[in-house]
Amino acid sequence: MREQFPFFKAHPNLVYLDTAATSQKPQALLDSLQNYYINDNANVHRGLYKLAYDTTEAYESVRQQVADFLHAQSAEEIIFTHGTTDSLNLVASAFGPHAVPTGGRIVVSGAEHHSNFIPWQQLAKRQQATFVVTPVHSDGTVDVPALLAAITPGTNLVAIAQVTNVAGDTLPVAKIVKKAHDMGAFVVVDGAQAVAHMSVDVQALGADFYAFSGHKIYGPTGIGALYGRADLLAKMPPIQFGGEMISEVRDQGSTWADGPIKYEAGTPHIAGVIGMGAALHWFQENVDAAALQVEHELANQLRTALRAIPDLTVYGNDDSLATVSFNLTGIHPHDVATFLDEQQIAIRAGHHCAQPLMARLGIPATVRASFGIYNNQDDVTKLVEAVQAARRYFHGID
Amino acid sequence: MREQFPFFKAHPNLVYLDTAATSQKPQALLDSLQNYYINDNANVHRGLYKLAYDTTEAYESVRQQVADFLHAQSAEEIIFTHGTTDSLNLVASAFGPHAVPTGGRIVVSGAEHHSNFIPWQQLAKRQQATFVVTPVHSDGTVDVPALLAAITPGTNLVAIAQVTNVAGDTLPVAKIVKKAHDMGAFVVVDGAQAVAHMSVDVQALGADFYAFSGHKIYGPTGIGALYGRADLLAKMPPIQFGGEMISEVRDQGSTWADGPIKYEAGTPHIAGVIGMGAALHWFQENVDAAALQVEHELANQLRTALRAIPDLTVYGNDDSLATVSFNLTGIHPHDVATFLDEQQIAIRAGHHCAQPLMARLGIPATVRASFGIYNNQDDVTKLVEAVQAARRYFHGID
Amino acid sequence: MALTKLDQMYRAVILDEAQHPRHHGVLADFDHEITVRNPSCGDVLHLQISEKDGRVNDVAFSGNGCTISQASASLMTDQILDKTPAEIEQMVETFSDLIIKGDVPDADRLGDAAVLKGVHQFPARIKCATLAWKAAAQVLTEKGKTDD
Amino acid sequence: MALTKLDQMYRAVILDEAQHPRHHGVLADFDHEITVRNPSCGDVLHLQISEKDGRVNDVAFSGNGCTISQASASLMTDQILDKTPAEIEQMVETFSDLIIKGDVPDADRLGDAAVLKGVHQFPARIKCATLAWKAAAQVLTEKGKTDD
Ligand SMILES: Cc1ncc(COP(=O)(O)O)c(C=O)c1O
Ligand SMILES: Cc1ncc(COP(=O)(O)O)c(C=O)c1O
Repeated sequence: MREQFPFFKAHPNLVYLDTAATSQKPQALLDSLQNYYINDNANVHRGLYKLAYDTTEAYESVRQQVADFLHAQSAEEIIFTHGTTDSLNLVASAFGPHAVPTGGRIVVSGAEHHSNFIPWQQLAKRQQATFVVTPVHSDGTVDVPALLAAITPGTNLVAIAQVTNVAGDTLPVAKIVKKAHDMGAFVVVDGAQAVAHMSVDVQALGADFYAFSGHKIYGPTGIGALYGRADLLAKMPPIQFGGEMISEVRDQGSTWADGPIKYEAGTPHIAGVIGMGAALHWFQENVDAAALQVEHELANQLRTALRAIPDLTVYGNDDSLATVSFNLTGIHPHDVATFLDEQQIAIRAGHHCAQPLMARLGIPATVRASFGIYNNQDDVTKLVEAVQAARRYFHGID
Repeated sequence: MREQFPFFKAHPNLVYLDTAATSQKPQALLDSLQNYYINDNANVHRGLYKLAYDTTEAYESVRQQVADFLHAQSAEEIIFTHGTTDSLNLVASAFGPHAVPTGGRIVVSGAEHHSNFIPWQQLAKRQQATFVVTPVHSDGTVDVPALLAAITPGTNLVAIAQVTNVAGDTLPVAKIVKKAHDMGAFVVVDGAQAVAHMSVDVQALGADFYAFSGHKIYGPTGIGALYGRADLLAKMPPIQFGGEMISEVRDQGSTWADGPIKYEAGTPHIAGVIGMGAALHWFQENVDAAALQVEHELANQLRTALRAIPDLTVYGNDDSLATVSFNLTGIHPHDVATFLDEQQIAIRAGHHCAQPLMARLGIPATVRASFGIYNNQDDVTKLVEAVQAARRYFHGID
Repeated sequence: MALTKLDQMYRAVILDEAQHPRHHGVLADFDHEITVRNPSCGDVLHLQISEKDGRVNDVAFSGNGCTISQASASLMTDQILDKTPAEIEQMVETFSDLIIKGDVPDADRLGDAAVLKGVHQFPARIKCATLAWKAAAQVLTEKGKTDD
Repeated sequence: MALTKLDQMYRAVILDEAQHPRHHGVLADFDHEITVRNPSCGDVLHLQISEKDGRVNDVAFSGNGCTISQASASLMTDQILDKTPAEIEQMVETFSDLIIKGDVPDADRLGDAAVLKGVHQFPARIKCATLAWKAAAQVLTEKGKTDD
């Protein structure tokens, strides 16, 4: 697996444990990008010449591919965006005011990433809606019963991650959706940390909207997707204007194209779409359930080993997927990160764009190690040893 | 020059005359993208480890590079966007309501691309403002005196292309800005068709905002920039939320980061930024005023040769830059495009996202040939011959 | 110059059809009306149909478009005369298939319109050829819905 | 393990300074107050300064941050006592230079705080080291402006 990633040839001694921030890229993606720019580069949706036509076909075929990947009903339900953040903001801006009336109610978990938190907070502000942030457990995982209880009659919208980005816990989305739908609320699911680590079926989940980023699933930067149920997209006005998203433009008024391109104003990130298609194809060919299970077990091994270290708090639990957060008592996560970096271990330290969660846990930051499909036993061993060394170093134990 | 573009090795017989839609890419860009993904791939603005830090530095250094390229006062005035359309929509959404009060007045030329037209039309609608679309000449160029005359006291915002995308004419931006500023109006300049064909100095122009796309200046797709005068950006709220654009996130309210990252919610298109930097660097090293002059002369040669063909209307004039639009009487542009495509000439036929201009000219579409730095005499000759052949073919002259 | 493919699409009859389209204009009286667009190229087609005893008894189109879309509209309007909506729906499917594949067993159902099959070698032009046909199917089944 | 670079940054005195910071807390009475953040990592620093006869006569900081930012705040607060705002501004510039370059001619102006120069080998940590100093310069020159 690892040998398919040229990054690791360039960095043979690096222990990369920051896949939750961004994944490394398989050769298949690099080849696809080169091939696009060398052989197929043309603008889409406008050209009558063959090159432009073929590129448009390739571009649109990725829409079908993403639909299949998420088990959507049709390609018409897939909007290309610039990433999860862009997807979630699109829903908040375009669908939000439709879903949440003045004085309405929005519920989010206390473990959401800023990208699935602030758009709803700001929507609530605009709509003078109640913004409910639900409790978390002391290990940073979402308190699911409390979340379900918060979804009361009168709730209009629920925004949750399928997998959270600090504790790595997986939310029971189908159950949450059921409750929300029973109460008449829409559910927006942030799949940024899910798609690379589990198989996703938006119809089985019942999600109304589902967002993810290409760069976190071995794809290129600057691209992502939004799934939206067809009947809901039909109600959603565009929020960016220009280029091919139109039907007719008159001086004093315009009408919009049908379908997802209504939301894709301007020249899209064509190489990004093609590249995301190549990455998803690579992923589906190379990463099966067994491989994901190995990844999950590495994370669990790490959690177990870390728990054996004195004065160390591990967030998440053994159902958590590929993300492991922890803290050494009395040692600031930044200092740990620098120490590990000196030993060629790339991990993240900080609030992980989850300040509401940090506030709930009463901590400023955590150290976070996250796994990708290229990590191995050796990476776990090196990290554990280095964490032990960091503890000795900063506590002056020698 | 041409040999620096692998696209032309892959397509040795193709006459590519659609650079106004998107440019082909120099080897330097391809190398930069590969290098990024193989050696430097890490998320920006968050990582304490060296790889992430270095990538952040590289990312931010492109901001300075773009500032220098546009002759902005500082890197703080450069926002990375997904392209011209995204840049213009950002201004319309975030600055528009500040600039244009209820009942205000917005002026655009009649030759604007949809991306610099609909955002203002929709803003006018939201603000119940008067939306003035100014006249064009019969050759599709902007009637500058009429535009200047439309900028009356009470005008709040003027949106114009520096170079238009159908007739290729260059607007006297500095003069328009002076009039607009005298009347108390802000000026937003669409530089999509300008940056690759002339040198741009936003301070000399006096532009309040200036937008362009990377993919039209030999750079990657999915990336662009917006210049905004520092004092105006300071007044502009963010419109997308999440990730690193924050200062502090509390449950019921958030504060924003200072500077351009306030508008760059989510993981940015890092490879795109790095790639755009490489493309601009390549451009500045390889394309001097003389090379641009040659490009301009090719366009003029084409205009001259086309004017000699009977029943053929050429839009634009000899001051127009690298874009040449024309129509053969009685032959639909799409048919011309297909005919030319069969002879391996890639040109565009359509409304070029300029329906308001098409309406003014009373035509549904034009044929458009546009030049890049890799075109040559031979391309002009082949196109002229093929246009003559198309005329004979469709008019049944043999 | 590889004009063979071109010639297969732009048969003389097609060029002629586009230049002298049948049923071009507007009806004083009609039961169905629709305006459709090909947004990527700006083509507009306005179609009116009048029905009598469950069959199309008059039809007219206007708007603007390329040779292919005009010829196709002209041929389509001629072929749907005296047909029932159900028959027309089937014809539209057959036509779509023909234009995509270049050959279908039941092409003769399309009469003269089958001459457009050369379009299949120009995938970028398929939408031009099918615009009028899809409009007819839409307006006859969805009863006058327009896209505006 | 290449801990030499690390050791140069995390000198015993720095670890100790961070663990037992001076002037940590709040003042009952103060002339200037500021809260600054390092948004990329969530560090927060709250700084209060009291002035007398044009010189800093008391100072306190609170908030949270890493070893480097805490040690730096502690050393800074100690060094600016009895200095004028103009002197402090110069010190902040010198400190910034030192942390970026690792060495500057006038480093002795910084007293004990010069011990932080090892940070220059860790560019990702420069912001941690300079946070408190920039806050001091800002609050003393911009008279109490906060970032919220
Ligand atoms: C004048 C002009 N403005 C705006 C645009 C939109 O640029 P983009 O599609 O890269 O957002 C274009 C190109 O399509 C253009 O030519
Ligand atoms: C749970 C979660 N949601 C949203 C995001 C935002 O994704 P992006 O930065 O790709 O827009 C991230 C990653 O940063 C994430 O982990």
